[in-house]
Amino acid sequence: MQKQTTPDHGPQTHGTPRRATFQWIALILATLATWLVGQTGATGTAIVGLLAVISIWKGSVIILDFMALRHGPLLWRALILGWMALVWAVIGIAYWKALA
Amino acid sequence: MSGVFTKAMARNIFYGGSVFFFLLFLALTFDTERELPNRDNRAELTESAKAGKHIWETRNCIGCHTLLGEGAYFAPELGNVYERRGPEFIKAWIQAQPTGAPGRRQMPQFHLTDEELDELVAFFKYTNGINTANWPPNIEG
Amino acid sequence: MQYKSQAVAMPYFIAAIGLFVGQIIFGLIMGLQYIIGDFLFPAIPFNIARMVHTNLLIVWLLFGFMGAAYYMVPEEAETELASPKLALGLFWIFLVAGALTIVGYLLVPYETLAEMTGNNILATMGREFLEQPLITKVGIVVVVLGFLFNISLTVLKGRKTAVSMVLLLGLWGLAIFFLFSFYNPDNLVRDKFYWWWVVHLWVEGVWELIMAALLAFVLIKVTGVDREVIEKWLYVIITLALVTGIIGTGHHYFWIGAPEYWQWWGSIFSALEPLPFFAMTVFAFNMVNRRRREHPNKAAVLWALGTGVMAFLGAGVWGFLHTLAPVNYFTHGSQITAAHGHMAFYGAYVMVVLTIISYAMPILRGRAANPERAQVLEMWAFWLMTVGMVFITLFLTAAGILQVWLQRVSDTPMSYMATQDQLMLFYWMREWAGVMFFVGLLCYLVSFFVKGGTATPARA
Amino acid sequence: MNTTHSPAAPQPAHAPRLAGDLAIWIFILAELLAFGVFFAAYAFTRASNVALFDAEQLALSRNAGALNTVLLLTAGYFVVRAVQAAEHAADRIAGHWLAAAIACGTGFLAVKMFEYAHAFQADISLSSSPFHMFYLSLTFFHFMHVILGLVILIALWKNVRAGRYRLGDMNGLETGAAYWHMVDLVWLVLFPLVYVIH
Repeated sequence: MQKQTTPDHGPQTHGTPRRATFQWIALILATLATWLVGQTGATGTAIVGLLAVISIWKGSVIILDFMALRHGPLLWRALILGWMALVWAVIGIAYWKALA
Repeated sequence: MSGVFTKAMARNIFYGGSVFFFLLFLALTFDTERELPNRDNRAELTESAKAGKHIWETRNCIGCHTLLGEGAYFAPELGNVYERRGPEFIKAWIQAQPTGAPGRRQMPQFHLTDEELDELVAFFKYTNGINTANWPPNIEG
Repeated sequence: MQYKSQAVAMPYFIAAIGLFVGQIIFGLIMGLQYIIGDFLFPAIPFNIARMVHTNLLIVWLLFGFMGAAYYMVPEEAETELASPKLALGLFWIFLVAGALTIVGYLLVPYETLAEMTGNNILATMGREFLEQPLITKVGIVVVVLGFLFNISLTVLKGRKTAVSMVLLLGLWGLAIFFLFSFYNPDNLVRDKFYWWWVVHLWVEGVWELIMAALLAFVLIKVTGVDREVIEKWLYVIITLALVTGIIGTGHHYFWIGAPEYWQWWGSIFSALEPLPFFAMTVFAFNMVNRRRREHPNKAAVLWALGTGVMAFLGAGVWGFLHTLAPVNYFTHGSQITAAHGHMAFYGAYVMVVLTIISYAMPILRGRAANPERAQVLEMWAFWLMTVGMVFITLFLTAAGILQVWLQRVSDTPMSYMATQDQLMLFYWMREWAGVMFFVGLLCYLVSFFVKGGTATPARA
Repeated sequence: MNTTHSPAAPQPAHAPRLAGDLAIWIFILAELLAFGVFFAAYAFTRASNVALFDAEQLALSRNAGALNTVLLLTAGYFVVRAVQAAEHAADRIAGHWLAAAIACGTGFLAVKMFEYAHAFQADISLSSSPFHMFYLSLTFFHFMHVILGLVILIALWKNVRAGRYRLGDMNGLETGAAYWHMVDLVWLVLFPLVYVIH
């Protein structure tokens, strides 16, 4: 087997420390928002929608930047983002069914 | 597509993943063993029922019947036969075999003693009391 | 043949095929007993015929696996087998022990056989597929340990390839999980729980490693695709197999008294069990499409591709059909189970053993491939057996759907026996499909004796 | 299917590149599928037991859940910093980042253990109710993933300190990092779904 090496790539694949730090802070703030919603005990379609959006946004940061799929092949970016969207779509349908 | 795919990594993932899921399986098994006393009707697992299980095994009953749905599919389910037929019918039925009706499925004659018949019935009484999550869907098995 | 000691595989393959024929004959007998209930009664009651049918299957597949290992390992390790004599000795022990056991089933009442063979010391008999007398079980352990010793030593002294490591792991797993056949608690729930550690962890666990290794070996040989590529996909596929298959054991724990969370765990993971089989099919076709040589043994290539497709259909699709707990609640222990069992065993394990036999037998007989006419006949055998099995499966599935409908779903359920009377048409059709399968098997046997002028000379 | 590159044919600078071994991505996809089906099963079971699920969910500690989210996200961030440092050949610093990530992951396990201890005292088990079945199954399945992730991070930490990874030869590090981020990603669905949404 020939030695397999990653093709040369610029450091942009994993972004800059500065960008990562801002994203991390934003993620923590988003988590606090979810926690606050939980503390107030608020519920309803709008609240669940908000929580879903927060979760999807956080997930997309992980997927695109932490997992570096922003610079990855379209197939894999679509698969993982698609998973996130599908999971929340199904959860949404089930929640709507529970309300009915 | 751009990326790396190495045999060494595929191998590591195989070993890691297999060990991981086997450990998870063991953890669930551990919990199952903890939970079984609430479900497996061990109160009715008497000496007589144990002897009945031995008779069940040494006559290879599983070669035709199912027991809790497992076995051969040639003859009726017996996990709930105690409830379906009752003890006296079961004993009389076993003693009357084979029916000899032409063209019909035949069950061998096992020459069981009265005591052995009682033990077999005790075994069926025990299996009938196992909590099978409401299976079978109806009494016909 | 690159190594002299590979020749010990030959008797194993011959024995495997011989026992396979026996298995099918008993299958046909049972198929007829389903319709004409008293056929051959009391000489061969159904339970005895079934025991012979299933035990022969297990034993001939073991012969096939062992033969495959004896053939593959020297070539993979690039060294002679540690001890060809041991391999040959174990062959005769296993064959005689297996034959005696079958003769015992047929001639001695089962309870007498149990008494004669020490079942009162350690009761292990009378459980589905594990009906073997205690001494036979011990014999299997001894033979398999001797075999593993031989094979492992060979691998250790030679080149260690992914194919041989995976094969070895699968075979060791086979031996280790078989030990649970000696554990037979009085408590029926625990009995069944650990019984599946043999049965499920064999066929949906470690046997898949063996199967994948055999397939990978043949694909490397017949396609000429870089070993590196095939081996890394081999790892990916068996990872998927174990990731889904181990927890997938839970699909057997729905209705036997185990806690009810198994309905979730079992359903979820076994719903993913088709993945490895799908990957295997894609993999096999992909490798053949990317082949770098035209191997003269067309029949072996056909078997290899067929294994992928039929394993996916039988184990993957037919397994998925009834694996979800809400469905299984109605189909558990019906003819649908039988349908799945038949196609899965044929597609995954029968076919992979026939693949390696198809590839290796000509070489063991001193040629790279059989003459054209023999191959054509073998391909006829492939299609007759495979199509026959597809029909067996379809008719059993139809019988199963009707059975479930009449006996389980209906508001006024029919009794088991009354339901059976309604299924006779399907049982007849199944029997005829079985005859078709048997004709295919006969073609297969004949194909070994067809001579022709154009045999391809062996390369090595 | 083969993705081997000939070194003689360099990629253009911005060609898409999958960070981590293809084998781990296939594994990640399989894991995500399993979790995804599990989430769906939870959501639909809840739909037919709403009152029970809502009542028993209320007994969970959202504080512990949120704290664990913060710990996992922070660990994920540290892993990113470690990869970035390794890209610049700053092995010692990369090692520190990884050590910090391991500490956060361990913190997650500790918080979870407190939660479990509390649950077991309240006689909560896999068989005590459908909600508890899902709560324990999902979190325990994830818990084991965190443990595996930590084992991987520890292996990476040792390799980083040994100077194993360089720009252009980052496969091992990126592969392990991708797995850790998957564990993180799953929790981002699990936390709102099981602890908050009612």
